[in-house]
Amino acid sequence: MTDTPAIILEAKGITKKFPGVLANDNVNFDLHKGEIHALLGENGAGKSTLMNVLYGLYKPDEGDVLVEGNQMVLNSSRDAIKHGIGMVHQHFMLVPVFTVTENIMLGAETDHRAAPNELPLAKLDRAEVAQKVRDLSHQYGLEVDPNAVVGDLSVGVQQRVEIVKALYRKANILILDEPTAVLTPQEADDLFRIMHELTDKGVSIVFITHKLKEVLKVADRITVMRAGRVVGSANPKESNEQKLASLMVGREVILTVQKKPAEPKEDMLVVNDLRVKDVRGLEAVRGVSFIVRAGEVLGLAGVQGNGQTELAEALSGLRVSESGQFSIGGHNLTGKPPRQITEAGLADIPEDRQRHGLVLGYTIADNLALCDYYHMPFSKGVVIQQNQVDANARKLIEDYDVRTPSPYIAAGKLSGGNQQKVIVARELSRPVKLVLASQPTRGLDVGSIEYIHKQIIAMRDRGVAVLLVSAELDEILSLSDRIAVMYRGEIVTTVDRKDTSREQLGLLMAGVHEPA
Amino acid sequence: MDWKRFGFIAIIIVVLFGGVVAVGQAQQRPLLIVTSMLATTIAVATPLTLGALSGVFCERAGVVNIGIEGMMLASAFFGWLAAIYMFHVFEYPTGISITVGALFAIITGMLMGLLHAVLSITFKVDQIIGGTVINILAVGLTGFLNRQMFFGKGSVFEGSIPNSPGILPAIHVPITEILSPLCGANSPLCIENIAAINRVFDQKPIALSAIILVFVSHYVLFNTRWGLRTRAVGEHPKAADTVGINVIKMRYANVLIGGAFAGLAGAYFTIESVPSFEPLLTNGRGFISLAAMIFGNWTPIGAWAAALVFGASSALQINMQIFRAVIPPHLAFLQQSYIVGLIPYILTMIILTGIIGKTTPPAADGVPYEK
Amino acid sequence: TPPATEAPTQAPAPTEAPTEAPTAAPTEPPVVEPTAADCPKAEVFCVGLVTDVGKINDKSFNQSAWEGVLQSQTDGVADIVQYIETTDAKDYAKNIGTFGDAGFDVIVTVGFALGEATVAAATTYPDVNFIGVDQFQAAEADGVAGLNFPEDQAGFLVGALAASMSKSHKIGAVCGTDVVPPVWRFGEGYKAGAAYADGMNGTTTEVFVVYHSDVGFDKTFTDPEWGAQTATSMMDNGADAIFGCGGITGNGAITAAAQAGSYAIGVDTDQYLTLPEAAPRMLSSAMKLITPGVAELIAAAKDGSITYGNVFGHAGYAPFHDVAGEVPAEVSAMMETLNAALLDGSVKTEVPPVKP
Amino acid sequence: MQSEKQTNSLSKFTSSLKRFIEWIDPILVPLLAILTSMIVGGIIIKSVGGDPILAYKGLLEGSFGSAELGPVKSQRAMSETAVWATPYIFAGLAVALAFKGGLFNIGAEGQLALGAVFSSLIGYALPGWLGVDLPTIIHLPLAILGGLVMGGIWAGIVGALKAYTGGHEVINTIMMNYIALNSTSFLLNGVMKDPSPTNVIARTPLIAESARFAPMFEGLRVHWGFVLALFTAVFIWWLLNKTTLGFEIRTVGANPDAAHYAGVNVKRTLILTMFISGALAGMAGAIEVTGLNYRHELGFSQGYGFDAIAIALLGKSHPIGVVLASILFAAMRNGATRMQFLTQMPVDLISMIQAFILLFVAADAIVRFIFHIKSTGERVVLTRGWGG
Ligand SMILES: Nc1ncnc2c1ncn2[C@@H]1O[C@H](COP(=O)(O)OP(=O)(O)OP(=O)(O)O)[C@@H](O)[C@H]1O
Ligand SMILES: Nc1ncnc2c1ncn2[C@@H]1O[C@H](COP(=O)(O)OP(=O)(O)OP(=O)(O)O)[C@@H](O)[C@H]1O
Ligand SMILES: [Mg+2]
Ligand SMILES: [Mg+2]
Repeated sequence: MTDTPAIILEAKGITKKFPGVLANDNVNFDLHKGEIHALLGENGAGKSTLMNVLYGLYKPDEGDVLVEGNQMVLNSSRDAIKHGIGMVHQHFMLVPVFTVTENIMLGAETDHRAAPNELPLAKLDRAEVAQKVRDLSHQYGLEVDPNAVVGDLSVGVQQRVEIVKALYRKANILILDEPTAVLTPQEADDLFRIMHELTDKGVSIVFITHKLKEVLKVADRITVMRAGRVVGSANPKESNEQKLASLMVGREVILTVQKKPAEPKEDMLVVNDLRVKDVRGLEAVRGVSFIVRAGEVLGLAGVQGNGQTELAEALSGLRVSESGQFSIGGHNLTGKPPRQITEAGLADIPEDRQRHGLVLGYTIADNLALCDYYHMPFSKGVVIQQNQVDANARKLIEDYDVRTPSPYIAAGKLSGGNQQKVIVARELSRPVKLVLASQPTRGLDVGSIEYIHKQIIAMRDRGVAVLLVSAELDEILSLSDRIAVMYRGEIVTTVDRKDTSREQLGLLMAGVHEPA
Repeated sequence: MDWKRFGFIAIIIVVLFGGVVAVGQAQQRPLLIVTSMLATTIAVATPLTLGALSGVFCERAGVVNIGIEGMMLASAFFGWLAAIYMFHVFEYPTGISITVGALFAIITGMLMGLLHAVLSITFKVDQIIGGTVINILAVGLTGFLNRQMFFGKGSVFEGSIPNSPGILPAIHVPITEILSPLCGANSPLCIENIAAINRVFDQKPIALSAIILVFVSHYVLFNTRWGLRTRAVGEHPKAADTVGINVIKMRYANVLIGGAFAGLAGAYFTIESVPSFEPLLTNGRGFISLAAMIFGNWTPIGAWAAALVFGASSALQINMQIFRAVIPPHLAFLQQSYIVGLIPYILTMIILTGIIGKTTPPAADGVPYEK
Repeated sequence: TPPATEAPTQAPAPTEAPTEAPTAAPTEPPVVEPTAADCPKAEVFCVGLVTDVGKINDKSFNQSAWEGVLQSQTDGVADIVQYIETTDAKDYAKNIGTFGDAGFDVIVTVGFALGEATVAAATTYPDVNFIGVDQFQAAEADGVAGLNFPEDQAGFLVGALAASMSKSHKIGAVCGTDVVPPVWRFGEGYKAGAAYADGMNGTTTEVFVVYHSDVGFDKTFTDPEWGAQTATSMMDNGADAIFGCGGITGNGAITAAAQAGSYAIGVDTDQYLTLPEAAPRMLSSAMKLITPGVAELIAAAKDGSITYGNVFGHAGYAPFHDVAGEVPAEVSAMMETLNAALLDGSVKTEVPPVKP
Repeated sequence: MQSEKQTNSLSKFTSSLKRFIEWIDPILVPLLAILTSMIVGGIIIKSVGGDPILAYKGLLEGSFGSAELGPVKSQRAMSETAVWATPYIFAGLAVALAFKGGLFNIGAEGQLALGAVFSSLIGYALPGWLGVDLPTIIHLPLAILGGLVMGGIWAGIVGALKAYTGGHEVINTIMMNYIALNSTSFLLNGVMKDPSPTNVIARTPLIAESARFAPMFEGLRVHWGFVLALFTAVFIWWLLNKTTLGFEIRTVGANPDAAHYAGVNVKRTLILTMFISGALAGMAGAIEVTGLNYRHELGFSQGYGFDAIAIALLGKSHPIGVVLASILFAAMRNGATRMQFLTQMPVDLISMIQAFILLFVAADAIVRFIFHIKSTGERVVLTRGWGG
């Protein structure tokens, strides 16, 4: 193309260091007026960092940011907002106990002040802001109830609130950091519609995602980052998934997992009409029944917040179920404490690795003994046998190729992927009957993902039952032998991997299919 | 608002008062007992209320403050010291000296608040440790200076503690003047009753301002831009940051405000209640304030209600001893101030068990903010 | 002011120290002032004071005792005077020992709590004279003079006074903890005195006595805020004369009473002088003449006339000062006779030395 | 070649130096904090016209003696320091252990008082109840056990409240303090008051000879309780670092969720941690009774519980650190008398210096800044707010 479209936002030579990490390394990036510019890159590539720089949250160590050609200093997001930049963060930036209105007005409040310079103690004008919110949501088809408390809203709606929040601040540049990560395909499509409405109204959008299909679908331009650098750009019309993937990782990636057909044996995990309440006391799992057989992988698909988390916590004993029961290898373990369930043969790769899986302050060695410290060989009687703990650590670090200088550094100092490897090593090295893997590869780069997927399949082939809980459709599809879809706390259907497709699952996850 | 909690508190206060009336009526007219107890309750609750408000502002902004005790103690001392200097050294009239004393108390509170802020916000010291440092420092500092200022070499007072210029006078609310005409000439009892009721409202300036401040604070926290931002910073600082609110500044500001409240509480002891300073004179009331804050679920009005419970139960203690003579034998144990003295502490623990609604602190309370 | 109040000071004291005592010291060649280091020397007379857990500026018995020591210095009796403040009960022995080792001639220990430690020290340091303020000697110990005061009499006097002056016929006393015998004697004496006055005046007076026993032991004497609240509450219940007996806690009550225009009654010393904020309404004080008592005993120790065992100091009541005008002649007359009667024993308070 | 060797040996040297720094860092910062505080204290003394050198000389002599004081007084000085250190070590360990378990025990004060009360009760009353004279081997351990159990239960209640209702231990221990102190006054003025006719004080009777520690040396007050304290410190270190229970306590302290996931019974561990903590505090009281005072009296052991917090922080919650910190605080408290005697400096000065020490230890960033030591990154975190 010969005509140079108006560049509305530009980053020149941005470099940003964090202790031990070069998050952005002389990055150049620009955004044209009214376009959707996709930013691709594996985890830790530096995408969010770059966006946080553009949004004034991080000060770059080097480089400049230009808005409509003129250079400017962004000391805080306040400045960015002033220049019409809005951002929807990867992790939502909403105060759960506030109402939608309060969240939207926060930092840009309107109150009954006579003059703007007087003390900010006048009463907030909630009504007026609420009205503005209604207008905006009509204008862009973003339905939100201004008076709802954010904590009670679904992630999809929360995301709308975030967008309205940006529009309320008259943003004409919108940064969306992994907005689709938590959405059903349908919700995602809805989002894409909104994005186009916005671009039609002259808003320019930076769109960050890991999902190559989406990129090819909505983006006008694509830029790819790796290890803090921009490694290339692509035109969606001329590119395809394979190309983008290789560009992202820097080598040929096998996007599919090789595995031979499963040889299922006896029923290992039997769940019968299980009901579980969530933190807020609402019933999150509503009478779920299913079976996982030895030697097969059952994939539990579903959008976050449909009860998978609670179900997994119930099965690992972290959460007590209201009613129903479940058994592993024939032992009824309903309502039993975690230790008893572990001893019955459960290997639990928890969803939240830093909250449940690890004690970040402990050494890798201690973390590797976290679940077995109390019996032989790690302790005789009440006395811990440190040498045994250390020996075990050295072996597992070797076997599971955990990248660490020594077994004695704190787990918190490891990168996400290596932290996950520590957990996988600990759990899979035990004699187990059932592996419960919740979001096992979340936040990991492709290398780590490949490795962990291999481990899971290996367990399956050794005749262990595997229950894989994941929000990543691709992960479910590539690992599972059978797939159960969870929606609103119930299992909508259980299908054989062979008899289903991405699209069908997407619909099921979205709840289309159930008698209205 | 949390009616269950307030109902519970109301019941407790009624019971405490009822108990004393039941015992004391043999010796005193119930109305007089009640008004007297009310007056005591309000007065005793004053420093607790202000202390609790101090906690509310700090913790709503996400900074745990167990240093209230130390802040109060230091403020009580320096306020008193300033008053004495103004009066004796610079020879200002009483009124000015006292007022300056009160101001100094508040400033001292803010300085202690500043210290807490620097420790816990800037240096990210564990906030409980920061508070402990403040408490210990205050004891040492006041004890040392209390001696040095008067008995030290070259002290302007040559080894004697001069008299403080005095204390704030009670403000008379002219209820009697207004209402007594309604009684008609021939009913002295009626006038006496009105006077008794009037007595409840004749409080001293800090006591009255404490009550006003409770409602002002409540309004500010829940209905103004300042309050919205303060609470945002205490609930989800990163979210506040992303909309351009300076988390650090907000926290500093609120901890300073908290310090000012603690300072006013300190002023109550030496500028309003009694015109003398004693080492450790706060006697752990700072910690009770903390309990009141939690008891009141981090809301100013709730904290005030809680403080009133503590006030009421010490009113009970005092009156039970006053009416000792007429306590019926089967209630003799009530004379044991040791036993009566336990009531507020046990109540607090009951509240903390969450039987009367769970208390929920701000989500980011006690968590230093890392970008 | 009524002559009665002279009684304390003109009372027979342990024989006066000879005025030439100071100069009696052998011709001193050293031009330098003697320091604590010189105490072992015979010609340097050193007096040390050990406080109870508390400070020498407590406006109460520690301070009064220390002023007695200072007075002995100004009288030229003592060359060196020093104090050690106790911060913890376990240091009693050590603090006393510090003076003993330094060769001090007289060691004043203040408060009943130091009683046992003092007696013990007397055996360790046989040639030191010990003065135990408020230390009742159950058995006479060699080297220890326990300086005690009839607090019940002091309380009795002001109790009678308060009862006679009260218009509402309701009076109050706000005291420290009754765990401490002198405090208890003040309180009970106050009641007895009021009853006695009722007998004389044919009135019936309600007496509220409240002890502050519901806090940590160290707090009971140092809680002015509580004292003020209690006094206020008593006045709300009609009391128009408040006796504050118990260190700082009492001071709180006294000030509150005076602020409210009721009669305030002090304790230990003439608090008209130590609590000016209460002075305008200060009716009187139940006095324990600690300062002269200590000074006299020190002098006696120097000239060897000191007697061991229990030495009784004097109780009295302070002048009416500013409110003298309000005190009817017959009342002040009654007080004088009553004071005399207590001194010669013709009237007894009937208050046992310790709480039964 | 040559230069290579040099650089090489140089780098070896620097690296070993770095390792050394890292190794002593945990001790280094507190030491510098103490130094800094002493300097600040000296400045204050000077500013009020005192003589810092003489004051610190007094402090040192008073706590550890000196040649010019002579052997007898020096021994007595050291003995008294040990006497002071004994309850500090126990109480300090109590707070430190709770810290390790993620709990803040402000209640050592009350647990200590009740421990003393019940230890003396067993000390004076038990033989009477049983109608037999007990031998020391039985009576003394029982007396200590009494205090231990009582303190443990008192704190255990708070632990249980936290485990089952989430009621925050800071407030609850404070409340339990008041309750404990009131109850103590109540008992010592009532049923437990020493009935002997000459007694006027709220105190228990003397405990039986058979319930007393023997003094370690004739004529000195230091008793075997001090040695017991040292052993206890070692035991607690072993418990925390070498046993499964210790692992559980630390894990719950570091990350309760992970502990739960790892199969640790979190509730039980919370309660147990508080119990052990309270038991240690109770022992502090019991040892004061059986080793030093032979009775409990109102006004004994004021404020140890609060000093213990400072001590635990100063000792970085490490048992050995606690011992060192206790001896430091003991020395300061004990030496204060002589400092006062020599300079007439008010004792409050000590509290102030101690406050500064704590300040600089807590905000080690300040000290690191002053002395240009780079941070090791780890930061003590005791509380995640009031969440409980
Ligand atoms: N505040 C921080 N402090 C230290 N390191 C950080 C910080 N934020 C990010 N990093 C590191 O910088 C690198 C880039 O992080 P960034 O979040 O930008 O990656 P990303 O491309 O957004 O990855 P993801 O797809 O997971 O969001 C990563 O190694 C990350 O761990
Ligand atoms: N918020 C943060 N604060 C401090 N350091 C961080 C933060 N996030 C990440 N890091 C550090 O940055 C480095 C990279 O972290 P990150 O989790 O992004 O690794 P990664 O790029 O995702 O690689 P992996 O595939 O192993 O997850 C690690 O050393 C990690 O400790
Ligand atoms: Mg990552
Ligand atoms: Mg990101």
